[in-house]
Amino acid sequence: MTAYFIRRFVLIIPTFLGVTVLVFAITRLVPGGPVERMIAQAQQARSAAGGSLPAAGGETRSQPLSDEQIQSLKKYYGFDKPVLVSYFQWLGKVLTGDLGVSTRYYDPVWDMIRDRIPISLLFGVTSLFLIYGICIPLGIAKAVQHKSHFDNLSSVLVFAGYAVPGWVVGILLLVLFGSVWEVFPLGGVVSEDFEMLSLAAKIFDVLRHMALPLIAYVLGSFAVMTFLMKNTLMDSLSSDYMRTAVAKGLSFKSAVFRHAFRNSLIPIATSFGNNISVILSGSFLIEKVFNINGMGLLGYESVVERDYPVVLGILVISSLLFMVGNILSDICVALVDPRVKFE
Amino acid sequence: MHGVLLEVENLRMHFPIYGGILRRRIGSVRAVDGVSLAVSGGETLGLVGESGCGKTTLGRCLLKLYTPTSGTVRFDGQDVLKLGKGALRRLRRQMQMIFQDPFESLDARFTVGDILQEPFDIHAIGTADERRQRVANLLARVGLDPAGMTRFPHEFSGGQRQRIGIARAIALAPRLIICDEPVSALDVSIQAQIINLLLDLQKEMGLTYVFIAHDLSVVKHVADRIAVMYLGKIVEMADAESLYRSPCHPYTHALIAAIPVPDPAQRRKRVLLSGDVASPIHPPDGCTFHPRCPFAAARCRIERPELRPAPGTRDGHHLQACLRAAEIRLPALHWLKRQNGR
Amino acid sequence: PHLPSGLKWLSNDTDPLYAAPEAVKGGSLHLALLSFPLTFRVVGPDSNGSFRGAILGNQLSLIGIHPNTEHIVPELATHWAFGSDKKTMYFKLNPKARWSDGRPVTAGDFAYTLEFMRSKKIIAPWYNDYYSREIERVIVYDDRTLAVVSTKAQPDLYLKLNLTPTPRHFYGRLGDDFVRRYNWKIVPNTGPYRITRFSKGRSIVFARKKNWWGRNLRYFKHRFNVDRVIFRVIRDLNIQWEYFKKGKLDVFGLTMPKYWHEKSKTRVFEKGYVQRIWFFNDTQQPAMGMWLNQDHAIFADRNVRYAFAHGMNVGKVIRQVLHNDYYRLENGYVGYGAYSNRRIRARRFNLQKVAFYMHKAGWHRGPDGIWAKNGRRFSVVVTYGFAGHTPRLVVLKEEAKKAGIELRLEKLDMSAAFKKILEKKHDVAWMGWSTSLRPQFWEHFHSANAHKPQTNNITNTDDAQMDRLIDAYRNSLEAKERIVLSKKIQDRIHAIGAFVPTFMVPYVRQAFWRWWRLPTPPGTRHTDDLFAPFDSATGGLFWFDAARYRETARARKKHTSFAPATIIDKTYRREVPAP
Amino acid sequence: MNTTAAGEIILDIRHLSTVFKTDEGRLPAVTDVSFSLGKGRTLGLVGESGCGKTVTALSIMRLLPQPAGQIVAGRILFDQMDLVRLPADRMRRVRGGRIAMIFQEPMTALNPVQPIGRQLREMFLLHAGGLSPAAMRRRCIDLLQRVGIPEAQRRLEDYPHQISGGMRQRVMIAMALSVAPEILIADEPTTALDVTVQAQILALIDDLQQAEGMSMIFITHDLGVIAEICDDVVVMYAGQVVEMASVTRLFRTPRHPYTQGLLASIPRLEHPAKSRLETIPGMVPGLAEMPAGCRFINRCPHAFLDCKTPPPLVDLGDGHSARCFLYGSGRESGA
Amino acid sequence: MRLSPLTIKKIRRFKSIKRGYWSLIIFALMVTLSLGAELLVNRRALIVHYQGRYYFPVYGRMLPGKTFGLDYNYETNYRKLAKVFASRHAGDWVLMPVVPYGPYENDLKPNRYPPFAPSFADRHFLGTDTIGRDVLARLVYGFRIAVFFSLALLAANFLIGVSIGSAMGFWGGKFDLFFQRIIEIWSNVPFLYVIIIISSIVVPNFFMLVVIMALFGWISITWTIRTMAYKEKAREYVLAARAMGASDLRIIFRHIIPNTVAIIVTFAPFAVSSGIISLTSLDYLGFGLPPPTPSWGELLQQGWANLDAWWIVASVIVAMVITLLTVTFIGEAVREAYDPRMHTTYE
Ligand SMILES: Nc1ncnc2c1ncn2[C@@H]1O[C@H](COP(=O)(O)OP(=O)(O)OP(=O)(O)O)[C@@H](O)[C@H]1O
Ligand SMILES: Nc1ncnc2c1ncn2[C@@H]1O[C@H](COP(=O)(O)OP(=O)(O)OP(=O)(O)O)[C@@H](O)[C@H]1O
Ligand SMILES: [Mg+2]
Ligand SMILES: [Mg+2]
Repeated sequence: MTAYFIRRFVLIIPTFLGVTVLVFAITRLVPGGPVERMIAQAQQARSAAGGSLPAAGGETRSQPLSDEQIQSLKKYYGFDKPVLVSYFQWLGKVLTGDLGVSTRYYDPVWDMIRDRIPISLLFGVTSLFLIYGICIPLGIAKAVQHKSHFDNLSSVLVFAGYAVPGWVVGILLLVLFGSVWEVFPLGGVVSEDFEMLSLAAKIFDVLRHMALPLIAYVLGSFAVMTFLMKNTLMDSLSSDYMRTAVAKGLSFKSAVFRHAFRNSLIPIATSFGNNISVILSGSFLIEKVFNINGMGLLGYESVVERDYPVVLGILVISSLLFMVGNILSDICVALVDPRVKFE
Repeated sequence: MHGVLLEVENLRMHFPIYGGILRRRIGSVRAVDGVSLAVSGGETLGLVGESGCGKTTLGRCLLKLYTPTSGTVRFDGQDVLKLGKGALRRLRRQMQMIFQDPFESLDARFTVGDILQEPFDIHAIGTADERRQRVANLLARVGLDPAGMTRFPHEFSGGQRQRIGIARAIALAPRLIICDEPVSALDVSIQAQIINLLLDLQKEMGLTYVFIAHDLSVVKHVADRIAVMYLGKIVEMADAESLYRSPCHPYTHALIAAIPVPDPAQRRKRVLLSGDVASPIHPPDGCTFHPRCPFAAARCRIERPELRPAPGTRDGHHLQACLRAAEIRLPALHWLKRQNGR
Repeated sequence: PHLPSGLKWLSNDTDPLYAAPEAVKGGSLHLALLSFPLTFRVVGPDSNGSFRGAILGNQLSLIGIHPNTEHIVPELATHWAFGSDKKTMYFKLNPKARWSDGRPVTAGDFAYTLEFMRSKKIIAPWYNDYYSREIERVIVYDDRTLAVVSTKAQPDLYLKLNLTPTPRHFYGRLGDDFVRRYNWKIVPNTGPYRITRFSKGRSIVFARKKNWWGRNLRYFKHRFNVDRVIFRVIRDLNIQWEYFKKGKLDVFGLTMPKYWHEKSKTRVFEKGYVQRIWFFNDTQQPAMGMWLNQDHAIFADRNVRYAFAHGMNVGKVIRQVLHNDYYRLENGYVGYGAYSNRRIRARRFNLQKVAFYMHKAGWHRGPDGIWAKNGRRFSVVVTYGFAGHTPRLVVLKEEAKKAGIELRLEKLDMSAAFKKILEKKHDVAWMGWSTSLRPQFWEHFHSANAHKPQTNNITNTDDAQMDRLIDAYRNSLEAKERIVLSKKIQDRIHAIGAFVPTFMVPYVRQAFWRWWRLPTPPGTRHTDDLFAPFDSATGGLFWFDAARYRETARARKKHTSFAPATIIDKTYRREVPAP
Repeated sequence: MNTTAAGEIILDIRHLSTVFKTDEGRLPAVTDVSFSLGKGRTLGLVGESGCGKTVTALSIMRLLPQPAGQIVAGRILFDQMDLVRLPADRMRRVRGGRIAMIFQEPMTALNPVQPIGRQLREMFLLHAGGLSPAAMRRRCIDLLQRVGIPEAQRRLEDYPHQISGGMRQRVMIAMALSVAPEILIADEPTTALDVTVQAQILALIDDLQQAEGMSMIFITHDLGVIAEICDDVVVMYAGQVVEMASVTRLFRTPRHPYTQGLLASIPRLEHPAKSRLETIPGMVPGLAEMPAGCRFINRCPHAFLDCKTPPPLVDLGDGHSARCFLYGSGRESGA
Repeated sequence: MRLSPLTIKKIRRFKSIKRGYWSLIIFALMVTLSLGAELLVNRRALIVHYQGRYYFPVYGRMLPGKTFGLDYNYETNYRKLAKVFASRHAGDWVLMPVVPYGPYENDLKPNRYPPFAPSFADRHFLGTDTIGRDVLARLVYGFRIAVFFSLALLAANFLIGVSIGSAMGFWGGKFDLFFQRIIEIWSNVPFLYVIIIISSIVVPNFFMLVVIMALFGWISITWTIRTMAYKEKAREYVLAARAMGASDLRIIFRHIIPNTVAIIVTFAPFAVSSGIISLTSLDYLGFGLPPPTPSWGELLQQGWANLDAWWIVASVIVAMVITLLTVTFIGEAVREAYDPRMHTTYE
């Protein structure tokens, strides 16, 4: 089993290389990188509505850049070498822990990512708590009362939440609660005057800001988790060992909690490892709607703005997390379920 | 009886076990570990043994559904294992199989007609009309209403489904059928019907059977000769009658002794084996049966027994693989008492 | 070096003032940014964002341009003189001028600007090039006196030679890490505000300098009144609007008809807490329109180009989508004062004319109603890069169908669109060029820039007569002659018909909370943002009225209201023909 | 049914009917089953697969899977209580403590994620309150040793998947016997096991029952097993009891055509090889399409017109009765 | 071939789940109606009766105004034509569809500016968007595109998934290992990023978008099919087929794929809904189908930017909720029908 996990960890390497080579190549082959952006900048017009007084210096955008200048720009951004060469240069830096520098903010990529981690973590962890905290009891209740009115009604609700994408729900919530009724703030994570608040007020402030986006985040996950819990518990309930337990003289309720419940947590435990990467990556659509500076938004913006070092940096982190998360899942399963043997 | 139809020599099927960091082969399941036997045309060879001893694996190796690790299988003089794809497929018209599980072995998505027609489709036999006609005949042959052609397997009971399985096996008029526990999933009353059917078919079509089972009374009933397997090896092989009458190997003896006798007057104290069948991954050294053998001696732990003629026999009609066969005296079997008592 | 003798030193303390003498200091102005700036640098990669204006607004240059008279006014220099070679200008610096770190501004800082801008380390090839090609050198006579020399004799010399100082003491020797190192550095400046606090991705705070050296200069008096300017990042315009309505932002642009006409019909306006202003200016209009690629066979024929222009129902877009409050751009060079050719009228939507020109070109209407000739249909791709323009194009597209022209819209990412257009791979480019104080023709219409990628002649205009006119315009130093040529060139552009002008917006509309006050008139001829806090020419005219603030706060609490107010100021409005 | 030869009756089942509500409708899995278990005796319940043996046992234990399985009629008398109507909490004390059950599938009847020691200990927690942990552990080890598990101490920590099928069944037996129940219901405890292991288990059960003096209901479809360990036999067919008698009588003089057919169709070692076996033609009707009269009618060699009406259980004396019109004609018996 | 009774049983079970059954009916109705959308929502008239002749302009060539004696050469404005006919009293008439607007058509009015609120008089039942296009028309055509997009995507994904998945499961070994790696790598590629990058440099058309999305969508289905195939392969009926001499291909195509395809049914509704969501999200972000393609994402974007024109947001959100909810309920019911859970409790 140890060998299995070691092998899994070793296998991260080729996958990681594969993924990064692929994305690296895409970023290289697709136009619109920093060099193109510089060229465009050198000539950009203000095409949005409204005119403007020309800058006092009276500079005009006239001649575009010469080839030589473009070459030197390419050199500056490291685009002058063949893809593979610069890939290995990049990889070499990544291996020493250097994710490079954003081509737009000129900040170290790692710093930018690190800045976002607390927020993503805050949302990720709370939504995780919410999801598990609600789905497990709900799943149990639904399994035990299968096909009751309660079960049907909660299914409809949970599936309704699943059907409509979170960001659309987010928009709706923001419109209703933020704009029309003004019960919740219009996004962001804290108020402007956050620094001046007392601790209790600070906590309250953060909670108020988190309420709507959290709903948008978790609504879609309820269905999957609840049904995972419900279905596995139902399988456990109909299994022979439950009958054995009741035959021993346990009441049904205690049999559920002492025998069925723990078995049913296994698939839930499996999902736990996976969630590690989900926690951090968030959902950029929701973050965009609620103006939350999380990892999702960072990723999205850097893609839209072609800030490839950041894109690759996020990719490095998220794919590593994803793969490690998968392995952790397996370890979780192995820990919880004595039957599982990985070979 | 005709000459030897099927000849197996030193057949081994080791399923590899991979492990370690590089997923190298770290061991193997010795499901079949050096089996040699021969089946003559028209006879029935019974194959018994406890769960996991390699019966099914052996059966599948005979048809090259598994590719054995080593050894030869000769069918009617041809080396089955060396045949190319095309030749193998042609050969399979002559060798068929009936499976243990009548639920599992029929594709639930096909109608019975389609299932039975498949052999003809595969081997491109006859026109569409002819094929349908043949299917109807087959159904009638195994005692089912040909109208059932358009129905689906799960609309039939277990016994009926097993009949369908048999019909499929005889569709191409094979010479050899390997029956892998064809009746173990069935109730006693149905079991008898199927056994009768198999016996009838054998008589009419001159079939040769390799009949795998764990119910010794069934095997005894259908087989001419019986091979007893233990952990991938044959420990005893003899004519049915002489095997049951005078088993030489302690394991065979225990197996026979363990058969519950449907007669309350015959209650007796049984000879019990201790422990369970060992794992084929790490078979015990020496005689693989020694940990459970009440007669095991020191050398049983070291020496590997070979299959050889039983004490007092010569011609190879009764082979056994107990090192101490000549020394030990196995208790008398209760059924013999009863039989003698009649 | 010695100053040449006989210099005629000039200054200007007679032009009219445009700030309000009753303005008082105080208050904070809350503004929103759609995205956090990528850098605080003003040169080098990504320095060209919209926030650059805020930083540049606090970097004064030698002289300013009076926004109403367009005369030269003092900034860092108190006096200036023109050299006889028509290439040199001499300046005397204001001895009070100080950097924000307290160091005096010296002539050396201007010399350093040249050194700085020419340095390869700043990764700004365009600037490297410009400051080498256009400016020859800076001569330092003493700490307070300098001359700037252009590479060639030029009309409107002062526009080019008006340098901004760069603090040598701050930068010192530039290294290879310039871009990174100075990305978020707050560089000492000479203007009224400086950045005091920022939090990346969230906000930037500018504070007014105490005892700013320039506070008593004639044209700066009573300006730059607020104590703090707080920029907050709110990524969505709609959310900004919500913030504004809650009073968390002070100003909101209402130029877009939707906001002016509909969105502002809300409580805060109706109760008079928020006021609206529609202020007409008279400044250069970007050449916004459709640029037809003459290298593509379909537009090689002038008749087809004319027909295309007549097939674009710009008027309908203005009248029925843009609430009739955009204006038809008649030609690419509107708002350049005497340099603009006012006689030109853009071609109006006219189905008869379309038919006339198309028949003339030998085309026929196909079965689907689209013009066709020799098996090819009049179907062209319109390439553009700004999603906000889709509605306009969609209406044009539907209307063009009536004229038998099929437009296929191709919305690309901004830089991808630009790349495609510069590579001249477009049929029709939908874009506008930015403006400068004088019209620029060579880049856009001279054959030297046609038929090759990466030049701005995106219509591939290749016309001998045009080349002659442009060359003459470029070589002339005489303003009068240049004006005549400029008009001729514009006529020629119209005759070629490869540019279909569309819209212009000669005004600014804004909403603001009523405690903000503006002078009368509220802005200048060149004002494009009445609440621009920094710009040395037009910025910082408004002020915070504390009494009104308290009054409004009370009213909001008690839900009482004031008379709603919408100010429409037409001081600088020019009459324009119907779209 | 009347008392059997040997004295006191400990469990008396009267007219038990159990149905399953399924998609296909109400399936009468057990119809009008009556029999009684004498104290200290072993009652064998035989019949083909699906004839209702397990359902009968589960009905006794009130362990029918809930919304689907319902006892619709009958009484189950045990110690002056009617188990059918006993409140759930009192029933709980009967289960495990006084009536214990061993299930068909040793593979799945144990909780796969708990060590077997813990599952054993639960019995003591439930039925022998007040034992110290150490005492409980000792008793667990003791139990395991009694059912013949070597190195019992070490095995306590093992999980079910780590031990063989035979061992698992032994653990189940240990569990059932831990608090000395009055009745043990063994539902085909050896069907899933190998012949040699089956022999071990049967011997074990037999020994234990002798030692403890328990009464036992032993369910199987293997007549050989019945013959080996039972005192009385109840033969079921399609949800009904078709015949019951003491084991010797049943094997010597089976009366119901089904029992007769069943006994005849078993291949016996003493049969000559390859002889045709006796068979019962046809097959068991599905629960949904039960014939209105005798349920064996479609397979019975003696079927006659009367069989179109439901036959009564006819008492043939000496505790032997059969549900067949061939014997007697009245409808008097059965109740 | 007749339906297997197992299938019939599943269908019966499905029907018994009311929520899913009705959802299926509603959804099927919506799809069918959207197929004939031209007859319900169109700027072109259904029938024109002019000078004794009948015209059916809905399908077919554009009819210029001259056809009906009007003075223009471009496509007839049938709404106006109806008015003209009515005022002439010459016995000519025009029959318009229920919603007499096309999805691209700007219905602009002098001195009033879009978006226009819902109006029965104008037959803008859900109002217009910011450039005067009928919201209902755009919803309907947008729905049609989204649904067929999802179906095309589904087909593409299943085609790839089934072929690769069954091959992996069936042949196993090196082939399987190789593809496992590929899949692992591929599933780590942030596909949304890639799609955004691609679609910002080229304007993707319908099929390109399907291809791009399919490039990343095949993975989960491939995994499932692989596992299924792997299991099926070891089943005895496959061995039986092989024992009869069936070739590998025959086994894959006759046995394994038909057996795995069954699970496609349980996947399909969820795949459809995720297809719709993906397209809407991409359109919302501006990386989907090019304007002026009618699209829900674009409407949502507009609605979001014009919250006071509540009918836009409200219409799209309601339409989305109804569609996705029905699809999800269908999916839920199909799952339930295929895999009914045994519900067991004890007293
Ligand atoms: N494909 C396989 N891969 C690895 N091991 C296998 C495989 N098939 C069978 N085995 C192992 O080989 C051994 C023999 O199995 P086989 O199925 O032949 O036994 P059997 O005698 O038929 O048992 P049963 O009576 O339970 O059917 C068992 O230990 C089994 O686990
Ligand atoms: N949970 C259930 N739901 C529906 N029907 C059931 C259920 N359990 C049992 N049955 C039905 O009740 C009948 C009797 O089943 P039971 O399990 O008692 O048979 P059995 O005699 O124990 O058979 P076996 O020898 O196979 O164990 C069968 O027809 C079965 O289909
Ligand atoms: Mg087997
Ligand atoms: Mg049972």
